[in-house]
Amino acid sequence: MEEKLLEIKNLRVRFVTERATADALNGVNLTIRKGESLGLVGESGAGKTTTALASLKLLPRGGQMLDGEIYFKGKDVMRMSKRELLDMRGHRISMIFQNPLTSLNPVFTVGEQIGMVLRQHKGLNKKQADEEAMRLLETVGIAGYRLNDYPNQFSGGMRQRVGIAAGIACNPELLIADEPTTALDVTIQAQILELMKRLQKEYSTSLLMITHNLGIISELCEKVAVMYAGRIIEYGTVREVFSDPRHPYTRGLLGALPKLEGDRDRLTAIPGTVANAQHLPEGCRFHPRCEHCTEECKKQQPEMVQVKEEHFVECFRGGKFDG
Amino acid sequence: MYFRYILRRLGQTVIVLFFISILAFALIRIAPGNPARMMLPDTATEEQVHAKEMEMGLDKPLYIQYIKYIGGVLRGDLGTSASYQTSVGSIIADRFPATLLLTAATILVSLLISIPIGIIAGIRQGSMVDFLAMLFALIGQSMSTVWLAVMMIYIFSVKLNLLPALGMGGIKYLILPAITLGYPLAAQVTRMGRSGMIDVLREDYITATLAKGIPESRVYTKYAFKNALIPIVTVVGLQVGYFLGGAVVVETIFSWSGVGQLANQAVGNRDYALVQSLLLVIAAGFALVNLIVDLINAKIDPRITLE
Amino acid sequence: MAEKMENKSRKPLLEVRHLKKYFTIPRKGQLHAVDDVSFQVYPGETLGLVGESGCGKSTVGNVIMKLHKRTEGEMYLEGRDVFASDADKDAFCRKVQIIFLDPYSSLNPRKTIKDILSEPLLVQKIVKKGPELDKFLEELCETVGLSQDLLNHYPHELDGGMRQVVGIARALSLNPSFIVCDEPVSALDVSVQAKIINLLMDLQKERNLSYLFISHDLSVVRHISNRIAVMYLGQIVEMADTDMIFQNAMHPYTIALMSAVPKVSVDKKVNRIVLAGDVPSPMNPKPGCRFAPRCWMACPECSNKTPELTEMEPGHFVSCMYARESRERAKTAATVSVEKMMESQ
Amino acid sequence: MERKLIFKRMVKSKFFMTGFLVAVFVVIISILSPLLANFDPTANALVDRLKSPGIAGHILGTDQLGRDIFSRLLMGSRYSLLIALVVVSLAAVIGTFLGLVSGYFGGRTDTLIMRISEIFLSIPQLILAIAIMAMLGTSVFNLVMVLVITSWTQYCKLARNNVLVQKNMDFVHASQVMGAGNMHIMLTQIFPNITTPLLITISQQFGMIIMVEASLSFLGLGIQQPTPSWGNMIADGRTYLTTAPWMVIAPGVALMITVLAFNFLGDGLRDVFDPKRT
Repeated sequence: MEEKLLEIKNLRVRFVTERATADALNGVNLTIRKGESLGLVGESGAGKTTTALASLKLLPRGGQMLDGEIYFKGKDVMRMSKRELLDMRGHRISMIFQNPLTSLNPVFTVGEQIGMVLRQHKGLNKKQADEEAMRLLETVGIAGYRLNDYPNQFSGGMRQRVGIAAGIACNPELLIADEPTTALDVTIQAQILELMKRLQKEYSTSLLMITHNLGIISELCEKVAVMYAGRIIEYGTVREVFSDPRHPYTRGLLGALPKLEGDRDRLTAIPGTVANAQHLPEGCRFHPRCEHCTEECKKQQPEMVQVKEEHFVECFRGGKFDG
Repeated sequence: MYFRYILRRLGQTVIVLFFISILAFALIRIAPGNPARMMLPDTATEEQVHAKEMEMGLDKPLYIQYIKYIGGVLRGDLGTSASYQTSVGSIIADRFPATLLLTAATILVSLLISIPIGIIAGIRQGSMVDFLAMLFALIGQSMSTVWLAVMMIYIFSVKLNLLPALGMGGIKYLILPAITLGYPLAAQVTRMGRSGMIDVLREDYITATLAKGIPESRVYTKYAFKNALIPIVTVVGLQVGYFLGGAVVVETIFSWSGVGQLANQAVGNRDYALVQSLLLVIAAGFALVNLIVDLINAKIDPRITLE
Repeated sequence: MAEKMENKSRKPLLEVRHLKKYFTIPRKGQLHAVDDVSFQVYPGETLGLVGESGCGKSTVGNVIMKLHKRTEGEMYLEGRDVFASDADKDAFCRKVQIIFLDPYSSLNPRKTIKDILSEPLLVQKIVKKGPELDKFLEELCETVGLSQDLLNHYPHELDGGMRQVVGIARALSLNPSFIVCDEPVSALDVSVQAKIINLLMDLQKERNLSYLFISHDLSVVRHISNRIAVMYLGQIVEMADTDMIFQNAMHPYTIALMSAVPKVSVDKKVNRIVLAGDVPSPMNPKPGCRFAPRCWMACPECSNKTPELTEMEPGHFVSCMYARESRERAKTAATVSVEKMMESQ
Repeated sequence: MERKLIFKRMVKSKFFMTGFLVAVFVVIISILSPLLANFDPTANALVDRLKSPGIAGHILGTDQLGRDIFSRLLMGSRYSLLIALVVVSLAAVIGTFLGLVSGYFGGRTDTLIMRISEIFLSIPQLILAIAIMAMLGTSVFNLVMVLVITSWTQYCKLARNNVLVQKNMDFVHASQVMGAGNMHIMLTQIFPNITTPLLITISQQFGMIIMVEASLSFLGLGIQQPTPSWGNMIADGRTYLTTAPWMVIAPGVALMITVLAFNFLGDGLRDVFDPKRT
């Protein structure tokens, strides 16, 4: 087994707002090892982004960490000194955001936005940072002379490339990509995915890919973790999970997806609606929507069980359903 | 890009000035009574009135009258003041430096005070500092210039005898009028700085900057600050309108012999030629300030020139 | 699911001929959002309109709904000219309706669900306020599976899927025969999306509805459509029966688009054609094939000659001069290099 | 937004509650002023001139003509509030209507209305008001007209900006495709969605108009003597600042409290209805 890079233990996060209290994360356990690429998949509100932001100790206003531990290379993130924290952010772990239109500051040049990371973490001066930023732009397929252009002069796809360039600037050990292609068109998404595949090879960075798109996971990742209502409910290699999904939710998700090949059977929609973080059900959070629900499911939170060597599922029945 | 924007903005300013001149022109003509008589002292004889009518071309169509008027304005001929019996242009030119000194000094000082207060209040949203800053701003917004001016004199001149109440002179004379004039502006800027900062700090790109490991202090002072400056600059442009109006009251009360005091005197003396020209000059000054404000904003925010 | 239709023998419900919509952008020129688009939709059929953002697919829907004025072109509903000066506008409203992309902005936040659903009935004076209206709404709710308790709620109290059901109910309230579905599931999560797709397909069967299903999602379009039209920069580049287009795509853009979609498969091998650059804007387009600048099999000729939409096999229209070679050449087409990416800027 | 939440925020907002309660108080006082005033506000009594507060039943003293300041203050409040009410109502109706039309129809109508409002916005409000009042002469009618002319642009701009956002919302499109008329859409679909920002602006403009009216009256261009107004009372008192400061302090405090109340109210409303607040 490779060294553990990021380890999240029993993470619980609550958002308290005027309107309501929402339990975004309810005991997340997740480990990413060196060189691994892990896909974190789930529908909106499942807690994917919150998990990522919590790992960087960047929870938005109103977010409280109720419980749990986060370790980066064995160090407790919550107890890091200010310097260690700054060194982790952007240098050891970097993050690419979902919406390239809002995640770049419109009043600074792209050169500045890539350069700021280099100046902060690599101690480069302005000129060196510019040169390096230019090289990074070219790596992601943008002509270097556009260094002094502003984000608004780029299309969405190119802005996301800028985001990626800033993300890989310090050759981080872990790259967190939060739905990096969701806001983009299919052909542009393909460009970004190909770019990320190439960078994965060149930089040997570990990857945490957050997405709701199962196709992207199956292209980019080796491992996958499925999230529902603030918990990881299934975890394993992509091959295992996608070919033999065990959790009723994962099964539902795969069945609900219209396909590009094969027959066009009626989609199997998951009954009910996505669990509301403000009023989470007791016991297994999926039980109101599960067709295999038993009395036990309604009362108790199931534990993660191993079903195969690299396949875990959080279900009392271990994903064994007859008929 | 920026150059083209300057040109476009200059063009717009010229159009605005054109409309203002029409308004100033129309003002004399919509007023009840004979426009020519209005431009002259009350003592004017029938012959003088008749001569003035000819000079203004009142027997000709309106557009010819306007062309005559605007031609005069462009040549620097604003007419003759009825009460001062000299050219309006020279009277205004005499008074102008005093107003420039007062307004420039006031704007500068109130910005230097209010921008930091607003920004800090925005960063510390919900704290005591924020509450006090908001209170400062709301009271400032609600201070009638008239009342504030008289109160300033009452407290600092009459009661405490610290500062001179009336007239012009050294910096001592500047303090009371400047505070009176500057407080409402500072109040608005404080509010805008606060809400601007709050909005900016909610943006994704700020989270992204923090995720890059940039220290919070630098994120606030360098990155978020520039974004927050945009609404601040805009509000300064808008507030200068109220500000110039306030100058009339403040200059009158503090006997500051600037353009504002002149305007009040002109109204009192029924010196319509002077009123008309003052309207034109003050509005032109306002247009100029707005031009400068927009050019500054375009320098801060590249989106303005790119679109 | 989608049985093949014998289109030839039937009359189209809606026919669009040479539709053009240009927007004049000050200081920049003409934006050719829709540039000569023609198609027919038959009773009970779904025509999928697929393409990337800016290709004009939503504009087509908006022009059909008369939310935009057409620049040129004709449109016939049941053989009658819709744009004719004596056309019955109310009759058109009752026959043709639309479901919108965003279930949040499509429902007025200040109105209750009941207000929202009764508005079309009251505007069209189909029923008056009172018990008659209540009965009407009751039936409507039943049709789409909406709990009647929700009638007195406000939109913000409903989740995205439920709101979209309200949007569908509103479109159905006038009992139309043709519905433009403008990306109705794009803003929804997968599990909810499936529910809405199933609902749309069930309603179609029950009421013999025709859909123009606009979407950027190939797999959704494939699932729901009988026929598919692929749009690029304001034009239809390929149109055919769903199975035909998925098995035998001929336009190089369609081929690239299909290969671009990440597939859920255990097999990691992807033979993908990556298009360089971004979708250009349809501002003052140059003559020649619009796809040529990004095309992986473009020849110099392509930028001079404008290809026509031609029938390559029965019911399969393609607008490419090299359509017959495209599949063969796709097998050897390489992924674009970084250098080419930069050139294309 | 949820009604419950709005109510909760209203009660919790210090600014809103203070503003609301004080504003209601001021309005009630001014309505009841004929009953509360213990002297004729315009009657001269030179024997009683410049009496300090509390003497001979003059709660707030008398002015240079021996008129009772408390009574004048109350009557002045009627003028200030009534003028502000009329001006704000007229300007809000005219401005909002023009803004709605301008934003909804766009094109030439929009250009025309926007050009006109730009001219008015390009001249400082008080300066324009002074110029017009000087030309037309002083009367309450002229005063109201001038204040409307110089303030309708606020509502016009606000309504137009909001309409531009609203009219591209799909619920407006939905009304259009079901054959609803433009008036129906403007009034029943769009207007209800702009009432909140309108309410905030109205409440802030209320304070603003009271201040502008005071400034004009102070300069002798607003309410004319002997009719009392807070502005001309301050103007009167200015010369007696050293001997009879109450002449200025009483109307000044009244003015400040009233304006402050409406600004608090407006600001509180903004806070209460802030959609971005979590």
